[in-house]
Amino acid sequence: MSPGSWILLAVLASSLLPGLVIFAIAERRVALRTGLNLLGAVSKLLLVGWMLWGVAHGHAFELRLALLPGLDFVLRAGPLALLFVTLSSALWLLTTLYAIGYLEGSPHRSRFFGFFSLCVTASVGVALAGNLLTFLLFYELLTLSTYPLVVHRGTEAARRAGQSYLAYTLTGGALLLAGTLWLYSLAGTLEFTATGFVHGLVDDHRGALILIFWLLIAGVGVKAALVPLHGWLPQAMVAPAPVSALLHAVAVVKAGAFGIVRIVYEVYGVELAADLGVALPLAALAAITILYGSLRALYQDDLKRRLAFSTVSQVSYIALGVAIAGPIATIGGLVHLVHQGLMKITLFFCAGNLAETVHIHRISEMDGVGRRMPWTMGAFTLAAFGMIGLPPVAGFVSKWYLGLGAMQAGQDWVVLVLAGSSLLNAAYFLPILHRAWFRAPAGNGFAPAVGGRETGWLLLWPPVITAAMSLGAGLLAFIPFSPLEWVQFIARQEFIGYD
Amino acid sequence: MSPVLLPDLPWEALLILLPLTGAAAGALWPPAARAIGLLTTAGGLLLLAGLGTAVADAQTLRHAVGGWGAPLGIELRADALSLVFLTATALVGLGVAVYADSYFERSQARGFWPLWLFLLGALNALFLSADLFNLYVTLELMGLAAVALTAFSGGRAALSGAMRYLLATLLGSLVYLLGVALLYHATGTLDFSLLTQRLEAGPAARTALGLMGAGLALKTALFPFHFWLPPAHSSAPAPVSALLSALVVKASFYILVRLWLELFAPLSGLEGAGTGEVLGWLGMAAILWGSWQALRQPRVKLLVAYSTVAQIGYLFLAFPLLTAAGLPDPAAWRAVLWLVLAHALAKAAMFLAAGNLLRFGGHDRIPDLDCVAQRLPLTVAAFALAGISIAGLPPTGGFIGKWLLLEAALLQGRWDLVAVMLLGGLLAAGYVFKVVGHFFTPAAAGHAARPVPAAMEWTALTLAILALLLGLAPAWLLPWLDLAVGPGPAEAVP
Amino acid sequence: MSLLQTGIDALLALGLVWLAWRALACPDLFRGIVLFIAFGLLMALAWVRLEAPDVALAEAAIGAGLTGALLLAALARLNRIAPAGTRADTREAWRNAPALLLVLAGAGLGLAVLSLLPEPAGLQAQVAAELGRSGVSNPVTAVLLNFRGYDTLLEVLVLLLALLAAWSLEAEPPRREAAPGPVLDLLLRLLLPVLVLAAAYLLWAGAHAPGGAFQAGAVLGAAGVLALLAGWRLQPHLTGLPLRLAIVIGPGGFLLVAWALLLTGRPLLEYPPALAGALILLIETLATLSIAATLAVLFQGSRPAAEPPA
Amino acid sequence: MSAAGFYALAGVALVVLGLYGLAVQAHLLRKLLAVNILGSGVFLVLVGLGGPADAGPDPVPHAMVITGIVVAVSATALGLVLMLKLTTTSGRPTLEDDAPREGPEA
Repeated sequence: MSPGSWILLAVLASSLLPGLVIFAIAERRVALRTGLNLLGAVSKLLLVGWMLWGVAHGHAFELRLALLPGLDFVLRAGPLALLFVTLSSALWLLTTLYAIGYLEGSPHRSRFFGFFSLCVTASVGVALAGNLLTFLLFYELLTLSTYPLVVHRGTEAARRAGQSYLAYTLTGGALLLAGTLWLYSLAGTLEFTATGFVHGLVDDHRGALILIFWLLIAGVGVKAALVPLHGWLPQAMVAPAPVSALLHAVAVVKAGAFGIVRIVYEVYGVELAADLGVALPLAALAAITILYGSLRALYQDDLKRRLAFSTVSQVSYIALGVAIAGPIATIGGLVHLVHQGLMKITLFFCAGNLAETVHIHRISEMDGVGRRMPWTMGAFTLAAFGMIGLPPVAGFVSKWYLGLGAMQAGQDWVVLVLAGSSLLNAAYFLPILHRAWFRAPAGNGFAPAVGGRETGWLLLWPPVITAAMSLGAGLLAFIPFSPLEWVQFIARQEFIGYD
Repeated sequence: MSPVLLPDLPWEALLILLPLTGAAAGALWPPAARAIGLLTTAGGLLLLAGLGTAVADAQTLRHAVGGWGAPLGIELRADALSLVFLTATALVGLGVAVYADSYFERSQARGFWPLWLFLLGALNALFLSADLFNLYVTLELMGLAAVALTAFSGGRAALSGAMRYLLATLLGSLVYLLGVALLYHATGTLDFSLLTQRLEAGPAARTALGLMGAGLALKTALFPFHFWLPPAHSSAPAPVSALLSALVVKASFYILVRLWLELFAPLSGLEGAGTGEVLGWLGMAAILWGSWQALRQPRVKLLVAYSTVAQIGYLFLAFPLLTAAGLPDPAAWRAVLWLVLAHALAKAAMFLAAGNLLRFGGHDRIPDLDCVAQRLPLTVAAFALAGISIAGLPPTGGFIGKWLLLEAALLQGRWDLVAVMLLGGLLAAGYVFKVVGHFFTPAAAGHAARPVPAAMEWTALTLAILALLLGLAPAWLLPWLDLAVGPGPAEAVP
Repeated sequence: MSLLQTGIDALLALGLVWLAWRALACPDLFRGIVLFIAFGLLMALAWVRLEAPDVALAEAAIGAGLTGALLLAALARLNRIAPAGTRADTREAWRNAPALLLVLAGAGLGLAVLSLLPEPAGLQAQVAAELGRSGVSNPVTAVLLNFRGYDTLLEVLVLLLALLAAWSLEAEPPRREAAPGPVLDLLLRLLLPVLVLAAAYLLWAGAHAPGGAFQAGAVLGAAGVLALLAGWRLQPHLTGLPLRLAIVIGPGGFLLVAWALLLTGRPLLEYPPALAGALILLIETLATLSIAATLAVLFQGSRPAAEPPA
Repeated sequence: MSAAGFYALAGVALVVLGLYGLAVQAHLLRKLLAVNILGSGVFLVLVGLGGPADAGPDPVPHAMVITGIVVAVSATALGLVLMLKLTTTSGRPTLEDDAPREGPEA
């Protein structure tokens, strides 16, 4: 165990231990539970901050425990891992606050927050995994710890959504397992390295490598909701709003997208992926997903379903950026991992607020809601602009780099996809904004605000903060430690010679 | 551990004598049966620790019963392989004993303890025996104890299941004995080691091993000989179901493994490939058929019982995996032993959890489980954790076992085995989560609920957690298994 | 070997198969059981022909005698529970499918047996060499109680287990049969001492001649069965601990001997040569008692009436 | 063929008969008879194969058969008790052939 490796365990423990303790806490001990939650979330953020500082200054954090003969359990904090860890940890804190407000007075909160913490532990593990086996362990753990949250409401619809979630993700897990084992039997190692570890096999096992690539991509593609593996995501909308935030922004979908990044860059390496001829089909698949998701979103009246299909579309930007395989596009894809998280979590928080405060679930019921809930709808509007890609919100930065990168790599068609997608984004977001701000409320109007506030503080602040962060990530994209700067730092590692 | 801490005692003999003496004492004086039962079961764990230390020093211990030695006398043998099965027996046995203490009413408990101690003694004796006929006697002792325990609750389903079980187990033992008869007359010995030296290929040896294999496969409930298992395992009282699924089917499997590794494979070399292939196909069929049936069951205990049919299939997937020299592949067998341990712990936990559900709601119909996630959280956690291990999902013992077996199959290019294992894992996840899903939902009709004693919840959970911890400790445990499956495992990496 | 002897053996072998076939195939269950008992007696003859007198005694007493008694008693009870169930010639649906398969398997088995016949291996020499140290001169008893005494320990435990299992099921409430006539009673009073003497002789003789604990226990058990048939019952004060003691003392004594030997630092069940004969006799005596008690109680089919509810 | 050979072969025949009876007879008493006959067949093979040889009969199989006979009577006794109890609860001395049905555990 190298010095400093304890911090990797501490980062995991900061959510794992509170989670396990919370299971045992009686339902009514709200203060204790809340305290534990916040203690865990804040200490995780502090630990992550420390690691960010260390990694930026050239330190390496690695933890290695013997698991199987020749295969270790490896945690490693590199720049790429920290990108995802930071996103998850920061959003976890906000989501926890939001969930405390959202679930106030509802039953089974100990169970909820327990699994919530496990989920975050698993997604941080996914980020920190130093080899494919460790990745697989946490990836499956993520599936299992999310399931109780999806079925949390205990309704028949929730049960079915849970069934469908597991059917998709566990099948994906099995494919990932098959690919991992096959790769291991060929390569004898599963260790992520900056330029991939399978170069040596390309002469003898070209066909196998291609097949393994698709097995692995199918495995992580389920969580990343690549078409046609996306079916579980819209169904999972029956879960409470904080869970949706978790699925779409903090953990699950992101873990899938992050897996694609790991596989393309650190298992195969971008050059080999291009050489094997798998990068272009992946890019095409991502492009199809982008357009398909947007098209489907267009026809959803249920707000959360529309947002879900929007996620299907937006997450594939990451895959697209990665698959284009040029440094600039990579920056666009990776930075979108963060940007999409910030913007989508804002949207889901707002949707939750609408449902919780004025009982609106459908877009057709949203007429005039902007006046009743100006802050909420303000945040929503900002995030929607970001999704469409309007400057100066963060989404613009992602799309700019994606487009630029695609042209640099000679893939001009991507620009068309981006443009089409932006149009579609506008087509399904702008009508919502129009209804909310410019139409009069139907019938008797909305339930009146209590105490002069549009909703509880714990429900209001998280979306406002994440909206502000989305804006900040766009406006201040070039200051140190901004997502964009950090991603460029990563790109310098993944692409030798990129500066 | 140093030998200073543990004196040099005849651990093998004590492991056998202690529970059997306890059984006789319990029969003689029923009011003391409970105390004797609990103490004896717990004492077994200590004796096992002693035996483990001794085996760690000497690798293989032999104990000539009566002082005669083979071939005239019977020999006991303790090595890493027997230790794996003995460990599963001791751990599961202790958990089930504590559970049973709360499960049975006082009047029933007096009958239970001697029968359980007979079963425990028979299992220990079986895992320590190196003599083919002695194995027959231990098989019968174990079988009759298991049948008696199955019928114990006395319901119609239990009686019918027990009767079917009795006939199957008697048939299996007798067919095994017929094989023993042939082997004895072919070689003039019943001792495993001597047989290894003396047995020569020929129609008699082949027939004998075929008969023994068939008899044991019947007792292990290998597809298509599994017909007796679901009725018996699903209708027995929960602690008994746990014992039957976790341990009793493993006992006959243990003998099969011994026969295969020590007699059959060395004897026939590559010729054995055909037999191994057949067993592998049956194993695959068991996985698919058992899982599919489990998925269709309307009741928790039946579902868990069919899951056992499927899980037994995994144990047979090592038979077709041979090294280049035509010998059994140590890497595959290591994986199978791992699965034996993981399945014993997880399946026991599942049956105990199912027993809690049954006690709580008075039924175990899956769609009518009523919000038990809220009411019996420990039981639900036990069932889910154990189920995750059964489905081979990380981070559990079941996952490690499946990984090792998949790895062995892949290195030999056996894609059929790989595909069936992956599919079986998915089906297993399907039937486990079919139950788990209903833990959260309210039932259509409310009904009375009986309290479940804490000991029953905690024993189930403890066993499930042990199955989980098994997934975190492979580096520590694998050397033992390597010792059990013979000369160094095939290098995992080419 | 003379032609006559060969003829007898062939006839006996055929007779066995024919009786077994009839026992399984005849429509009436009662006849089936009677034929099975006849089959057991013929088996005993076969054992004699195979120079296995110890087995012949065990077969006659246990295999044919007591098993037959158990079967008949069960049939009688079955008649009371489900009168229709005893005559029906019930068969599984797939009656003829496995026949051909079985014949083929049997043929294969027969070939394997034939391949071994010319020069079967055995342990005669080793047994003969060590017989002097075994404490008895009957080689079968030496094997049963000394060379493979461990098997026998487990075997008496199996018998105890069967009884405990039967008790745990409480087949039916004990029931007063009509008292049999005085003739049977008188007959029993005459026969009982003879049977007890016979058992004692078999037990004693086992050391050097055919006989031993199982045969003796079976004969004594048969005496118990006759007593039960004659309507004799244990005094209520004897049905509790005393009866349990009688049942457990065989395996229990065997186990105690095993513990005692272990405590002296010997391997499991290694008798000191000087004490071997005495220990074997002790074990056999206790086993005889328990076997007799167990078989008689199993015949009665339920826990003796006065047993306090456990 | 020696006399012992007849018995060994008769043993094989008894095994086959026992198997057949166990398979096709539905009545449990019959099934128990079949198991006993199967056992007797196995015992005959065990001793018959040893046969009277020059060195005299081999006592080890004899001891094994005596053990086997005692085990058989124990198993038969348990089987009969089970059969009676089952008949008391179900009214029929047979096993239901259909798959186990839904129903509460007693």
